[in-house]
Amino acid sequence: MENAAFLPVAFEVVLLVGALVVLLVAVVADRDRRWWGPVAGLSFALAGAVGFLQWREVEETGGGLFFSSLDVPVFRSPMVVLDGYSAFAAMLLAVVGFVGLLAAWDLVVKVGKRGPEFVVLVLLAFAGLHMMTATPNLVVIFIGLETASIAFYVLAGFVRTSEASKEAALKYFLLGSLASALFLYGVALVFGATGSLSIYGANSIRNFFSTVIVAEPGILLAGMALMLVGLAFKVTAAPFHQWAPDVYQGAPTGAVGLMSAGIKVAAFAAIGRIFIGGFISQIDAWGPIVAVIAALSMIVGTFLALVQDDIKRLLAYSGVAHAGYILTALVAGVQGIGPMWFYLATYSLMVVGAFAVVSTVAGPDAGRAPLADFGGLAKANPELGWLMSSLVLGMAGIPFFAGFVGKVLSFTAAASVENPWPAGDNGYLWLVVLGTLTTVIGLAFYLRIISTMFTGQEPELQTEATLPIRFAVVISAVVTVVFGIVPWPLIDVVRDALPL
Amino acid sequence: MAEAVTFGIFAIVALAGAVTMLVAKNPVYSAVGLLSAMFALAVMYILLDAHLVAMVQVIIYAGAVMTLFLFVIMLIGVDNPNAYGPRPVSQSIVTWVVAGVFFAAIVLAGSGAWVTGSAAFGTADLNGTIENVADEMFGTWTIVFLSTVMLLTIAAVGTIALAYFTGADDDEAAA
Amino acid sequence: MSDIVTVDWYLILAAALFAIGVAGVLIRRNALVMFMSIELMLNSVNLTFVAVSKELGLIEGQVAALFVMVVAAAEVTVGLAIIVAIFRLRASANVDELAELKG
Amino acid sequence: MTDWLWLLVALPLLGALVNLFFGRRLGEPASGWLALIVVVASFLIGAAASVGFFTGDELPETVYLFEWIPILGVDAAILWDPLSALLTLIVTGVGSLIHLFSIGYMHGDERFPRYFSFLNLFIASMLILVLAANYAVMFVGWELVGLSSYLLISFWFTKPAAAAAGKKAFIVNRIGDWGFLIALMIIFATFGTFDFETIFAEAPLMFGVGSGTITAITLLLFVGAAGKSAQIPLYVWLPDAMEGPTPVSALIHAATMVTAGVFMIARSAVLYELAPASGVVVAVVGTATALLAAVIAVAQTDIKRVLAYSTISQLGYMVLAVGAGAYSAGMFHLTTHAIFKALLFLGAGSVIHALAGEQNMFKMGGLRKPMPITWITMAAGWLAIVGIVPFAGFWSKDEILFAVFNRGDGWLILWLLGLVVALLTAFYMTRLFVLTFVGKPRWDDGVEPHESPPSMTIPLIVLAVLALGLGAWNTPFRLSFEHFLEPSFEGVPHPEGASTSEFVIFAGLVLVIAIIGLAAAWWRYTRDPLPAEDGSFWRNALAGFHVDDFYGRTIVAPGKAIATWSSEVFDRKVIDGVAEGTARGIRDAGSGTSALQTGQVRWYAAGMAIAGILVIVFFLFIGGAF
Repeated sequence: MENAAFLPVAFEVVLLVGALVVLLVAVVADRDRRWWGPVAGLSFALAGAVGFLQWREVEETGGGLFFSSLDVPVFRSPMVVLDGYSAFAAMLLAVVGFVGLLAAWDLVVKVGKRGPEFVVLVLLAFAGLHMMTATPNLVVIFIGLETASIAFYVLAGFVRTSEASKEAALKYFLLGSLASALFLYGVALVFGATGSLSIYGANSIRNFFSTVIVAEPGILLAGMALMLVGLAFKVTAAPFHQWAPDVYQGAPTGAVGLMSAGIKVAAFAAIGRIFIGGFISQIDAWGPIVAVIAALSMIVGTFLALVQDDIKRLLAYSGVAHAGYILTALVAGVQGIGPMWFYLATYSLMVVGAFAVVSTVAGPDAGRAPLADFGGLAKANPELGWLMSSLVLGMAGIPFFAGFVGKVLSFTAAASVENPWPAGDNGYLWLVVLGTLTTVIGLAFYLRIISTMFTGQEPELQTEATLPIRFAVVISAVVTVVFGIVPWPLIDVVRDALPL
Repeated sequence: MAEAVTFGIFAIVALAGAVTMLVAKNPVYSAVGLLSAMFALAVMYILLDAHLVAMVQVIIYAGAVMTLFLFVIMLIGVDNPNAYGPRPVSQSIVTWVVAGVFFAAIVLAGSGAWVTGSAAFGTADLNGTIENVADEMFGTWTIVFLSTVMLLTIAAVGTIALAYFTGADDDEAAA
Repeated sequence: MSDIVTVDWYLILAAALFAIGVAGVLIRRNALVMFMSIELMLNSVNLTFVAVSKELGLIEGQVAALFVMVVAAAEVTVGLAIIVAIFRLRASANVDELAELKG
Repeated sequence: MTDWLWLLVALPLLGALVNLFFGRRLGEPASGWLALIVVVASFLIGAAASVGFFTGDELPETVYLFEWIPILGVDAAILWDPLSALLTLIVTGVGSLIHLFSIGYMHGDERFPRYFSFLNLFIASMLILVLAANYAVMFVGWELVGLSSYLLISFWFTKPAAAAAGKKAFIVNRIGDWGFLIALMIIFATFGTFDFETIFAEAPLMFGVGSGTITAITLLLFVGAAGKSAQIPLYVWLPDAMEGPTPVSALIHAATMVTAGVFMIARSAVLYELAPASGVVVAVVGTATALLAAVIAVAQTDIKRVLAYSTISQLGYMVLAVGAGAYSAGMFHLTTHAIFKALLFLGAGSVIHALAGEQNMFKMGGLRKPMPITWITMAAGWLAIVGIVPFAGFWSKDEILFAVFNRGDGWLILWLLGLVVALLTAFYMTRLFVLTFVGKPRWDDGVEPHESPPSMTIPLIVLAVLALGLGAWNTPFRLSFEHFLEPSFEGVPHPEGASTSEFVIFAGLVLVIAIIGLAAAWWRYTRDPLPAEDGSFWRNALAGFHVDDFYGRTIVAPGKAIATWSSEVFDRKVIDGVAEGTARGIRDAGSGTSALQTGQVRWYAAGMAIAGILVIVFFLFIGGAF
């Protein structure tokens, strides 16, 4: 544990340093060469390496809790946690950030001299996202959430001349701030109910639950409810999803992939950390509600995706449905964490890859992206068509694609636990059945994307992807296919990615 | 007793300020309403022996943030209330019902006990002096304190990206 | 803390302020005032933090309140920048007019 | 050395990926050279690793790579034995030459790097197939081979014929894959594993000769093999597949992909030995295919189609051999055929290239003079396939016929038919050769034939030398090929050997027959280069005896009719009533809900607040606060 004082926060530090380098050099240096791309890519690569080192450290020592880099010994509650959970999140976020930045590169080129600002925002946003996963402290989770969210509000409104982009930014900002406020109120109420802001440590929520039986759980329940609402908003779970289609559609296409994938990874990780790490003893209270939210998400996401004519909206609604599938895993408690990670790891890359393709066809700074524009894509550029098809099939959950494995894992987890409300010992079978049904119905709109690409007759669209985009798409397609065929290595890894 | 009176007065001030903010047609009045609510809260903090928080509340919120709000209102102009047209009655009803039910739900939840946390780790007579807060802030919370640099950088960079550059800096404008 | 004004009163006041904030977001059509309502909500959360902090004798609550202020300040900056940017494009802060993206 | 075997697959795969991404940046020759280098590297690794098999010092080995499907106990593993080493060398060796040839042939194509990317992918898939240590991995390779051949055949997808041919190859192969897949299921149900080693060790212990299960497995496997190796009735995709670039034809249809089926049967030799009935079916289908394809080949006018049918015919030979239990004879013919058929295809490619895309043999003639290298090398390929001493084809073909003859009884009929095929082969190949190179030029005005560039002629020369000399590997006087393969066919009974003198008599017979066929064709086509070939035989044979048409009427048309009927009657009545109603209900539900998506921020905020309150109340309710 020689480097223990630094390693737990190294992910954030690396990204922060990368961001500051870009920022400071951009003040004095020539802004025409786009040197900031490699710097940001390198930062993400280093951050990924840090994640790997953290993973190794956890494997060797089991990780632990840390107060601050100064490590003064007299504290009641720790601020940083290093465990398989945070280390896996670090690796995943680094990959998503890297691939997402590749996918956004067209947009970075397009925004010209504002490129450094874009890159800095992305780097800091991902540092904030990782903060959410690597802290036991609820207030710090809130700070991380806001760090990422504020950066994403700006990214959504990055295209100066587009009204759609501005509308998206304002909607995202107002609703996102409302959700953050609700989450924070939940934190405050939980603070009152448990006397702690921290999940682990001496004076902690877990400690509280193991020593005290709460006679009047009202405030505690309200606090948990408000935190769940805030995070459900961030992961676009229904009925807190309404912002997502509008924001995805209006925001510059190049940035949507990394925004939506990044926030989903971290917010789900936060849900897992708080509710499974902290409130596992209260699972009888929150489990059924998460199940209902999951069910609503699957239904709303699937049915609304059916009637969309804009691919960005369609992907947004499909994301709502996917949030439902991931929440389905979480109702299983600790057993659901592995499936959640598997699903997040594969789905986040599929999203980034799919939006990279959309960004090529519709333009990186475009708002709307009508599905009809994809007509004939597979004819004009068969490779892109095939890659996009494999991503879409992955999302649809066709066997031999990663999405299928993710769904199976998630459903298996949900089916294996006891269903507390309405009481029964048959697991969340109704949820699993519903999930299977919506998966089947969902095929309709996923296949619609594919058939549009292969049959449409409109060869005048932009079909030649730039090199970074091709990279992003192929990486995500390869992940989708490889982990669809050979999922076990990843399953083995996520099995160890547990919170302390 | 003095505390009860002080609390009563400033609670009314806070609520009145909040309601003013809510109903005032002119955004400037809304801002003033919010400002008075914030001052009232600063008094509450003093009642709760959170002296530093009270001070920061006045400096940051009442001072900086509200000034920024007023500044932006002045910048973009106070728009004509008539431009918004009459508000449908249904919206008002829904709003008040939602807000009322929300408040009722929280109060109901707290009706048994508002604070159930264990005080085993607490200090009997907590005094939020600068010294006490600083001990905590620069002890346990150091790393969090440092991490706010990201937040502030994002705020600065984001504002610059949104507002500072001219359109000619973009490729699309140049092309 | 006196026996008359218990922590309950502070928390009920905070809940009331929060509810007013929610109402403000729902009913006001001016983006700036909606945003002010959100600030009010954050303030009421701070009151909750500080009150609980006093009740339990835990200074963390006050520190948390200070951090919330930092976050709010950052949020205000960016939020106002977005509102100004929108105003430059369409000279209105009425959010009801911003409903091009829907369905 | 076996530690490095994974590179065999990894290198071409890497080449494929690099070309996919950076191909355009690498530009025209560079991407081709890169693709060539990785395949050559694979070849060298394979060669180095198989030295031990040639010297006889090394034993077969299973190289474990990683766990793939633990639930089914399937690992990704390489079975490195003489059989897989042989196929590896063929695939990478012939593959390298074809890459080299392609660099010249594809010159100027705008999707040049993409082509090489696909070519490398094909090599990688083929290597997965041949190196597999279990049926599951083999199936993955099998499917990947299908995919990459589909990509290559329809490479010029803007040409409708190419796109259609790709589709046809894909569909027909799916039928075969279906058989393979069912066989896999039965295998797993029976043995509880896909692992070759375990299955082949246990099968003789669990089942007696003639067991029903094994017969079912082997027959279903043969359905798969028939799809890939173009046997009756699934051969129809191969002639159409000529629409792809010519080097692709050489690679896929001569050297590698079509041999997959034969290889698979040879790999499963232990199972086939337990199912003599399947062996008979295999042999009969093989003979019938050989005969039918040879007859059709006689009448073709397109040089590539002659070679395509000739390939089918030769594959029939190989299938006959493995059906008759003469595995090493089959594999030997596979090896020599890979060489000389690749040579013939590349030679044909060179000719077509020179004549600016002309493929009709009746518009060729007299190419001997402008294309000396192509002419001489093609002659080597021609003599090899016809079976003239001492070219490679002579030795391998004789060995098959001899093995079949030695089985006696009803096999004699197959042997006789095999002789007929040899006669026909000699005839149509001589026809091809004469029409192309001998006689007076008949090419169109304005075409100036020229010799191809060195990158195209070098592979021809190398292959020609091999076509001449490779037969020496396994002559009745020195059976080193059989010894080489012995470790792979352990536990498989050897067909009875015969004395050398007997062999010489039979070989002489075959040789005489070949010479008769050759002479007849030579006589006919040197006399009158444009004989009136419009009798009913010629017309029917040219049309492949209307098999496609037959399939069209019996399978495709009824299928379409059923589809039409179901869409017009069934759909309108039933689907409209039930499914459409449901679908409309779903869509309406979607539209109804999407009306809630008004675009109004405050509306969304209200939704959030109301839902949030519900969540709080729900929480309080379930948590027992009330």
